[in-house]
Amino acid sequence: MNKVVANADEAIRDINEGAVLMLGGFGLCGIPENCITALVKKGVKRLTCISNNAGVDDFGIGLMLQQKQVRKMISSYVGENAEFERQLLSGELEVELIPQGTLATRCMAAGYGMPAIFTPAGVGTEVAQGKETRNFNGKDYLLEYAFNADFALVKAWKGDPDGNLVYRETARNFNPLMAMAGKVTIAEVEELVPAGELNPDTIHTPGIFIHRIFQGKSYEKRIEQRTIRKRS
Amino acid sequence: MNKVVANADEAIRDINEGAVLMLGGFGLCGIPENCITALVKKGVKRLTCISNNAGVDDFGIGLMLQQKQVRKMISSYVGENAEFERQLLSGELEVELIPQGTLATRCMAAGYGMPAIFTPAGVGTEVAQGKETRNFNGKDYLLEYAFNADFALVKAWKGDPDGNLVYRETARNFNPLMAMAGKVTIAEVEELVPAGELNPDTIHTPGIFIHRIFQGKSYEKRIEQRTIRKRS
Amino acid sequence: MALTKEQIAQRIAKELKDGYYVNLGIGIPTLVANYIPKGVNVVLQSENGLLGMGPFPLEGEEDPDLINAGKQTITTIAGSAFFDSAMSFGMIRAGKVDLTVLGAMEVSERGDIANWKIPGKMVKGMGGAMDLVASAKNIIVAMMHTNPKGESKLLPNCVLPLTGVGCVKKIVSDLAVLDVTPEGFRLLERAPGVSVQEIRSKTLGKLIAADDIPEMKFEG
Amino acid sequence: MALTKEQIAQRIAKELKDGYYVNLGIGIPTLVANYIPKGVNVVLQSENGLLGMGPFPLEGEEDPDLINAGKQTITTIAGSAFFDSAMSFGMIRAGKVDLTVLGAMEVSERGDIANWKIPGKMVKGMGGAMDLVASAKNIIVAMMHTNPKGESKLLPNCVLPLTGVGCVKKIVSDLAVLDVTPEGFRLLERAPGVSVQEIRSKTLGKLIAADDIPEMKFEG
Repeated sequence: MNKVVANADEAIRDINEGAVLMLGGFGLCGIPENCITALVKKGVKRLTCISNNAGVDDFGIGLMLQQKQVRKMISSYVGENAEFERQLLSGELEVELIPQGTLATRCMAAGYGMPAIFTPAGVGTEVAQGKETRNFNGKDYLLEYAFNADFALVKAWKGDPDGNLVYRETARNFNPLMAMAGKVTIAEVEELVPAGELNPDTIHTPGIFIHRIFQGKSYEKRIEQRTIRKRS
Repeated sequence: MNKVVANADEAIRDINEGAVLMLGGFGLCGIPENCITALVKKGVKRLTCISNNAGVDDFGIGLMLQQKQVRKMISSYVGENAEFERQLLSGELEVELIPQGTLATRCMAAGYGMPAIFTPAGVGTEVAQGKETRNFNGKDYLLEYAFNADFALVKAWKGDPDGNLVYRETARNFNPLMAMAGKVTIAEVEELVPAGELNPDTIHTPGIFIHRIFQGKSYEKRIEQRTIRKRS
Repeated sequence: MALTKEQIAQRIAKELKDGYYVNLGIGIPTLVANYIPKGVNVVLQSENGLLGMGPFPLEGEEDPDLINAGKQTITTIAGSAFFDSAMSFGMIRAGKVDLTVLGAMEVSERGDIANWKIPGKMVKGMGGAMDLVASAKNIIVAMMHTNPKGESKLLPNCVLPLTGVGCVKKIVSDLAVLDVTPEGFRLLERAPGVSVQEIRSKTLGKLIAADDIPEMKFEG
Repeated sequence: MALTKEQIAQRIAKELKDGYYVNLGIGIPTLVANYIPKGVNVVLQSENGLLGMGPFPLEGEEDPDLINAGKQTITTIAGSAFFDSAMSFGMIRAGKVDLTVLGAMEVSERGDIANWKIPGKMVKGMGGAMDLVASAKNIIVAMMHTNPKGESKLLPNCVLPLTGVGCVKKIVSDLAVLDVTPEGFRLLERAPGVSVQEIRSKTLGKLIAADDIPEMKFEG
């Protein structure tokens, strides 16, 4: 089943104004660089972006923020981004902050056809405001709903024409969860391999969840905090 | 972190009368053969077994049924087992049948610290009796609780001393889910390899979920339905 | 003449569309895999944890770690993937499987299905059937129109314990192809040589039949 | 004399037990990894999807695909495993992580913690902190006892928006080690040369102190 498209432009062709997007990645690690570049080029506006972070000023989702393409961010952590801060304080940008595990699990719930999940994260805090709380075995949990996203944009290390995906190291993070959760899921990969080349035991995302796949190009894979130890 | 024990007898030493067990496997595929043999040898009784199937008369959980060690089975499908049928009809054995996806997801819920999940499986059927039904977006779902198991017994292909596990083909099935869900999880593997030999990107069950691991022996891996096609 | 089981499978195979992910139940549904039309690419999902199920293995190539939901030895195809049972039923629950084909003991005119339990007789369990029927976007039932006593299995209401409610979209029986509609069973095709009258007499649930119901055609 | 950040980390490291799975937050908690006692085997969990975090890489060996929750380049150790964010927070939620060490802006005498938001200033978000504090079996907070103005951060009630309720078990500040008990903060150890009186004066929440509070000792 061939789901290969030529490039990012073709993959995102029908992402239009007002779409709700999921974008994989943690910090700048494992983000769909090619899709973001294509979205910036297309200039589509009023997007809602569900993504753990919002990039930095000149990379990742930060590039879309610079072009004022984002109406609302749903994230767990949005530091390290001055333009983000400016738009938030000026009221141009709406932000919904949710606990990181809740974010991950609401993606998984969507992918697994579960309408809602229970988590203790945020009980007794402002995150719980307006949410249903329920006690199980003496502990309180919040009811949190599955996300509903028009498109999920994910980045994998390798993929095949069926859409089977393999991620590398901590670049996995939210990608497999969002891959399952999009109404349409677009995967960009560093290496597109022929069907049958990936070991079926080691596939992280089975192709059934993927609608379009393409081989990305010119990955920068920027490091956010280059930290090293001294040679001893 | 070395979790290696010598053998199945040592691994199951503290499984005592009345314990609630999870046993991985689908049919006879991927079942913890060595642990079952050790349980039969130990002769521990009044066990509750959560397992998708109940083995056949002379293999798998069927061996424990022959010795009348099982008080209650929680399964999705229990055909192919005459002794099982006899004990059920005579009232010696209690059986709770639940949909296969519900079984899997109640294991996952336990492993992921979620007290309950919602599933549409069984709505409008006798499975729904006495259960809470809730409507989300026009569709009814049952509230199903996470399992609570004293021990999970799982079978993997390869494992390392930290308890990291890799499964093979469809012998994966319920094993990774139950591995996460036991208060104590015991893993038997066909091949115990040194730490660092498994590729960290391809580990199915991270070691944090595993309490004891041992290299099993004399795997029979019986085939339940040998089905072949003709050479053309 | 009533269809053989092979012909039922053959007729159902015509419902497959290119790009479908399909779950085939045990029995007649499994046979559907033998009749996938040329040029139609489908991927078979086996709910025990496999996408991309291939044919049965050659003798001597059976692998005990590689079975389908009917516990039969199978093979994989290029592009297959293994996963655990939670992900398997996750993709089922999320509607990623385009078509589910399964057998039934009874179907009601509202699309209720009973196929897992006969009270008083041995209960084997529902396996994955309740999950599949509760979530599948498109369910085709492969069944005999009547039981061995000649009694209709297409009923106003199911008598046996239900597997799912209002979920069956289409039935291919040995006598007919029918859609389940808000008005009842709508007859679409007859088995070769089987009259509308015979179908009507063997359908206890409400049957809607136009004057002119075509016969099924089988090539080969 | 108040402890340095390194000394706070060093003192917390003494709480590590052999076989622990540990999650270390950003800042002082990260430094704890440098003081793991000899003979104590712990595995570090990074909530972005890694068990078995190793030290920072050597120059030239940084891998952009391999970072910790603070977005720093790291390495792995033998026996490490990668996983997705749902499994990561699954293991956290299920209590598989034995110890969580994190920083705080405020802690209340009932163990409430505030560490994610200062209203009116920039809000960066809670990241994984709310998940961690809601589920961890054992939480140690690494913090300064007072803010730069000299005001106590150990309070009867948190003033800042909460991260979690009644979850902190132990505090290691620059001045003291304290348990959070149903009766309030229980003073266990003093920083070298810091008096109980000084600690009492800098602790706004209820403080319980025996007559004889030992000083912390640091080797090396």
